[in-house]
Amino acid sequence: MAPINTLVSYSVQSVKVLDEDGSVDISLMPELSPEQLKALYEHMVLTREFDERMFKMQRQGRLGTFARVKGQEGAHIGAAFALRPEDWLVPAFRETGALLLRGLPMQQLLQYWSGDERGGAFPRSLNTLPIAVPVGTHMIHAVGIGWALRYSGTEAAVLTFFGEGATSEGDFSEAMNMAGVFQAPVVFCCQNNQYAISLPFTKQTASPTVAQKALAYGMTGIRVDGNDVFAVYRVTKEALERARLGLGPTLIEAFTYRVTDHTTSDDARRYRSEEEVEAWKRRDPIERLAKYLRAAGLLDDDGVAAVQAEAENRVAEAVTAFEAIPPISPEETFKHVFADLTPPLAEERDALLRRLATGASPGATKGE
Amino acid sequence: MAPINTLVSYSVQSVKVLDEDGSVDISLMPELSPEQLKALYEHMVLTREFDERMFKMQRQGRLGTFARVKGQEGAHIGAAFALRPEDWLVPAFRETGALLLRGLPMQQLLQYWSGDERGGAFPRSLNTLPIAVPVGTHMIHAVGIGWALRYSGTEAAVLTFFGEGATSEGDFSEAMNMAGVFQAPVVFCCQNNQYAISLPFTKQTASPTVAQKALAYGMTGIRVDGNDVFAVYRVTKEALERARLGLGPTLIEAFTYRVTDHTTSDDARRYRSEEEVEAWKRRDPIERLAKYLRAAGLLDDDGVAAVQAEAENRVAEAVTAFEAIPPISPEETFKHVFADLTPPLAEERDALLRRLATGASPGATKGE
Amino acid sequence: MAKLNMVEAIDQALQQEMQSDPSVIILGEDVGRDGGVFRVTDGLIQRYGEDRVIDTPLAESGIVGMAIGMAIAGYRPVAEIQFAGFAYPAYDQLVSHASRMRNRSRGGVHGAARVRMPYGGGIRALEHHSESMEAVYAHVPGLKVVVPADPYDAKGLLVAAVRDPDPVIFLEPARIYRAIKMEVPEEPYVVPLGKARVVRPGRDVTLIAWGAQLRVMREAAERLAAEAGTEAEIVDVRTLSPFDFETVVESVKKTGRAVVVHEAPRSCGFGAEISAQIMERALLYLKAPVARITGADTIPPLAKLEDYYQPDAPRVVQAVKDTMEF
Amino acid sequence: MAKLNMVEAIDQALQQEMQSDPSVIILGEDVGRDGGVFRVTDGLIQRYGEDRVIDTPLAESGIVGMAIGMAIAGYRPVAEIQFAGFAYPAYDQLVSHASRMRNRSRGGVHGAARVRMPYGGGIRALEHHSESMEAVYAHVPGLKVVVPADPYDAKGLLVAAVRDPDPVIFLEPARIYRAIKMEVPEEPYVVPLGKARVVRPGRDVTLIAWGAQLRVMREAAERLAAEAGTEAEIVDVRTLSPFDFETVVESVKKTGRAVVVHEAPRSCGFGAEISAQIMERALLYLKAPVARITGADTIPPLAKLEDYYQPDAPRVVQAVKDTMEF
Ligand SMILES: Cc1ncc(C[n+]2csc(CCOP(=O)(O)OP(=O)(O)O)c2C)c(N)n1
Ligand SMILES: Cc1ncc(C[n+]2csc(CCOP(=O)(O)OP(=O)(O)O)c2C)c(N)n1
Ligand SMILES: [Mg+2]
Ligand SMILES: [Mg+2]
Repeated sequence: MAPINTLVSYSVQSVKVLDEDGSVDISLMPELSPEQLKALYEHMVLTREFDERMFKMQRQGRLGTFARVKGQEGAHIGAAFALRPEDWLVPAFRETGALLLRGLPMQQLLQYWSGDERGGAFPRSLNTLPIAVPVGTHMIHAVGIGWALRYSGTEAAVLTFFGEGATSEGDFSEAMNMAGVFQAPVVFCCQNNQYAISLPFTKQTASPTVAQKALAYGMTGIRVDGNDVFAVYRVTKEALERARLGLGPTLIEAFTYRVTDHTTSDDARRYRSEEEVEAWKRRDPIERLAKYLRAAGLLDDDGVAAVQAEAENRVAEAVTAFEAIPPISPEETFKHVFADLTPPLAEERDALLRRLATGASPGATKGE
Repeated sequence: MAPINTLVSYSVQSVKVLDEDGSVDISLMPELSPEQLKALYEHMVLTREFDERMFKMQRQGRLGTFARVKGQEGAHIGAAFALRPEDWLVPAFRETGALLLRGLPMQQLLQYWSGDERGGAFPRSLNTLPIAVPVGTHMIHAVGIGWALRYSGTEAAVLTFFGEGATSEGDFSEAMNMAGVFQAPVVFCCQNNQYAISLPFTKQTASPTVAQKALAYGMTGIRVDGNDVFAVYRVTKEALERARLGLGPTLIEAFTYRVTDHTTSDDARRYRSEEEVEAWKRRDPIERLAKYLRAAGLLDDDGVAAVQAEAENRVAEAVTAFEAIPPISPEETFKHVFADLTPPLAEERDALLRRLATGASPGATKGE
Repeated sequence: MAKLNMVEAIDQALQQEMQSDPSVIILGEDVGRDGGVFRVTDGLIQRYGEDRVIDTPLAESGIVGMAIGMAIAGYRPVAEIQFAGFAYPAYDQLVSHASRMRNRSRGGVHGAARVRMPYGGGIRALEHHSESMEAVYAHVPGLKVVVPADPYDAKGLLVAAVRDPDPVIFLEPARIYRAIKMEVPEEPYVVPLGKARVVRPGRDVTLIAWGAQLRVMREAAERLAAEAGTEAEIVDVRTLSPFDFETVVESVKKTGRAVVVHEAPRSCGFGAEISAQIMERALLYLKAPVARITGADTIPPLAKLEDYYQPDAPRVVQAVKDTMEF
Repeated sequence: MAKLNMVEAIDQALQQEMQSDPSVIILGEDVGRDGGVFRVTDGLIQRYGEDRVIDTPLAESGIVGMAIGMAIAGYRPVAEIQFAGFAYPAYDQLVSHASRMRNRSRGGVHGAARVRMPYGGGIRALEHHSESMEAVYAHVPGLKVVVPADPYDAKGLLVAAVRDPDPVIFLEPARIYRAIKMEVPEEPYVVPLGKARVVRPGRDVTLIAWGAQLRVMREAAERLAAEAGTEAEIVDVRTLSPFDFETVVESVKKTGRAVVVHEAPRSCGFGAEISAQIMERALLYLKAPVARITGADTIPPLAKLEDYYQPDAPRVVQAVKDTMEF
């Protein structure tokens, strides 16, 4: 008789490859060619530049509310860099860099954030779902897609992103549990940026890590330094490979920080100190990668300037392309409610078109 | 630099006090007076007798569908035995023994399962919520009550029951997480009877235990042999004490087995073998306790017969009392929708009463 | 032709669609080994295996969410929610995703989960097992809502729903799962979504209903004919969304009177929509206000009082008489 | 008297109720330190501390469920859902528990969670931030549903809701959170639940609306008076459940014409219920069918097309003219 019996034991690991001074742990360094290394860097710079530009455009009233990714480039770009074209990406709303990496045209993202639904028409070939605004609700779609990949014998996996706040939603738990039960080829990547709007991670859950939440579902969980693009890439790549081989899902916690406001509607000074933000700015993922690249002889001052200039060019082109998009027509609202317009909807649409034909234009209420 | 770093380590324990042959581990045996021991036994026998009688009544058409508890008496009675009157009980639907232990009159439970809502009027003094049919949704109420106890400085705790199937519902996760964050004095007691209707535990979750689900919420989780009433009592008592002292919530997994059909509407032969059921019947919690009591000189053949006879008497009395309850009046439907009858509801009620006054009686559709 | 009840007709529809279309997948609680708590999916796992008839964990939001993911990946998932009263945890997935995925992606992907659930009262069940909340689905743009009233329609409408490219809430009136047996063609056939039907012609008043209430209507119509010589035309709505206002309005224009019947709570039930549309489209034809016979705005009562809540033939007959005398 | 906008009026109501009643507890996402994303709970945590103004984890079902538990334990929880579009995960707790706890326990305990949420469009927000799904609450027996249309009512109705013994869904039209400033008495006062009000008397037609649409109504009424000499009576419904049919019907009996306006999808919106009730209670007074001006049965569009979806004064004016000429 063994009255007190240890049934199972677990521990949660954290991984770091790239130090803040740019040096790496060789034993853990993932295989990356010089071209890949440069591509990573270029992409992170492009994403930051795009993010900055979007912010300016938002302040000018040319875009609506959106969520910046500054400081989180290491986390979501590092993870998405491990994707293959046949894999799927199921994003939340704070993965601009991952979306661009998948091949989404920048102007389309501008269009989306400007409040034009046509921006949501992500090319089907990208295997990338549209942005999901309701927190925590989309990861279960990744499980459904993962189930389908597995059932059809496709050697591909699904990567889904979400914040640490999302882990408090019931849907997170249901998705994790079902992924475990069905051994779905899904990699759950939590960008733990330590805030859900104003709520700090310590108040989001009594669990000291997000990674250990995997244990509730018989899944592997691991934490990586999210500002260490090599660690994130390495861990995600391995997890995706395991998934593709049918070895089941993984939860990755990329521990990072949101150095900007939550969205352009937020004012983070209401709930956290400048010092805290400044300390995290010093752990910038792009700077860290640049240090490594310089030490490896892959980057110098000219290179930095060239990459920056190229990023600015590409963003400028995208803005021009965005501005050339003709305005959306009111009929668009009716187009994709169903595959085919139903008779009641046709009636409603026709009524709108008749109103517009008489010259009526929608009038906001006076004094707004 | 510590590239791969163990952040946290956990293990899940299981506890057993009372062996299948009735011998106990003295070092773990909880303090229980002879009176308490006998009360435990009597209560388990009463519950079983009541369960059997309800089953017969259901088959006779005198009760509607209900969920039997046979074989699970050790789990939920052992846990509820650790409650104090000032504590709260938040049940699911498979805790008949716990409800009776709280002092709920048996005839009221019969009334409830017969389809008469007045049976839900659990005396307020019992600090016991009505039966919750939607799986997994009630544990969060325990957290709200627990929050209130803690906020008001009441030294009391909440015990909530649910099945292992319930742990797959998102609400379970939200409740556990919030209990952790608010350090609510709640003991989550999962009767893992290994089936959720037809789904075996192994397909409910990839987690090897329910207990380890606590780790996702920074909570303590522990498994006990649910057919070992001493172990369940001991662990629950300690958890309730910790909760009352403000030391936070606990998840207890009482590992047991549902030896009957899921409910009276179910046919368990469709999804599991007779052998499996028979094997578990041999681990009966009442038998096990009886062996211990006999060995301790607290019970003999006469005692067994007397306890059984007393249980039969009490159940018979309750059935008589139940049958004397006058039929429920149609007005009852309108009584407790809101604290006060609203004008629209008054109108609807009056229309019904007018119809009934003209002699109309509700007619089922022909041929049903 | 074989005589089938609704359970058998649905089972057959599912079996045949699975047979002809390998992308059809069943998922839900107890749908596999157990064949569903009402046995609606009986035998399917034996034929199509655990991968196509999936016993899921107990998580309604997860079931619908997974179905959405499957639909995105090109499958035709048919999810079962064990009872309509347990579908609310999945309401968010239905409203926020199933109904919108197509719109959000401008047709790139869609969330066409077909969600079957037994619904409605009259089965003497526990709390939450007698819900009739069709209106909270019918109000959601992007969802189709279908309610069959007999085995023939159940098969044909379900075949249509499985083949439909949009998410469908398929509400099966539990009360008549086994109450009606009728001839159901062996081969698969489609009863198109979005089309109501006149199930009994009549000149004096239009009775409008769906699901289990159709039986109540028929009984009421017979009584009315016998007792008062009133000939009621009965319209089975069949699809609440998209709603076939033409069939309904045409009938009311002919009869000039209408009684809508549903067991859902009265306020904001689908009967209100029908009543409003009749006024909008046919006010000048109306000889009396459109009457609604409905459940009360109360929690659906438990078994003992259920019959007082459910509409029944005498109530409908009385309502028609009042309408005739208006 | 101070001039307050709706955000300030609600904040004041909460502050005063917390002051006078220690059982009032605020909980929700970002309601504490951040003062709510719309600043509706600004300053409350500083006054009443973290225990009474609770920043919760990101879990709507949990928030409402916890509030139900608090209500059971004797507190008066006022939960905030950040946007109505994120309330669906809590729909199950609202339907299955908040609305039923009293009935289930025969009055022993109750689940009187007061749930505030900003709702409605017109704020150029992201997807899911412009929802007007009041009907899916109004259809649920046991829930009260309240929508204030100006700062004065917002304060008085919220005070009433906090003091009410039943669960209340309190929908705050985000569009007019800061658009209207008006004199609001400093001292607490109650605007009773379940009472509509006539905000503009008129003889020719009754305009019926709630929330942000009241402003649209006023503008339409002014234009109608100026352009056509048509005097519209405006009824602010204020409480959808329980619905004050008397005030509405009395007005329509006087005017003989009615236009109901809401931005929610048309099908099965609350306008249908109002329209149906007017017919049932006042058909013989009607000179024209009750018209509905509503949002379309589409996914609420993003910012660029929002104005085409929202009802506006020209649409209402046209509807009234059509009604007058019927
Ligand atoms: C279901 C739901 N509730 C609330 C919101 C409002 N909201 C948007 S983002 C956010 C915080 C998300 O935090 P986290 O998951 O950590 O992601 P992050 O924003 O930090 O990337 C909240 C509360 C929402 N979008 N969806
Ligand atoms: C939300 C919800 N979904 C489905 C059901 C139907 N149902 C009733 S009990 C049950 C299984 C519950 O399993 P478990 O939690 O293990 O408890 P047990 O019945 O084994 O005690 C199911 C699926 C329900 N009552 N509530
Ligand atoms: Mg975050
Ligand atoms: Mg179980």
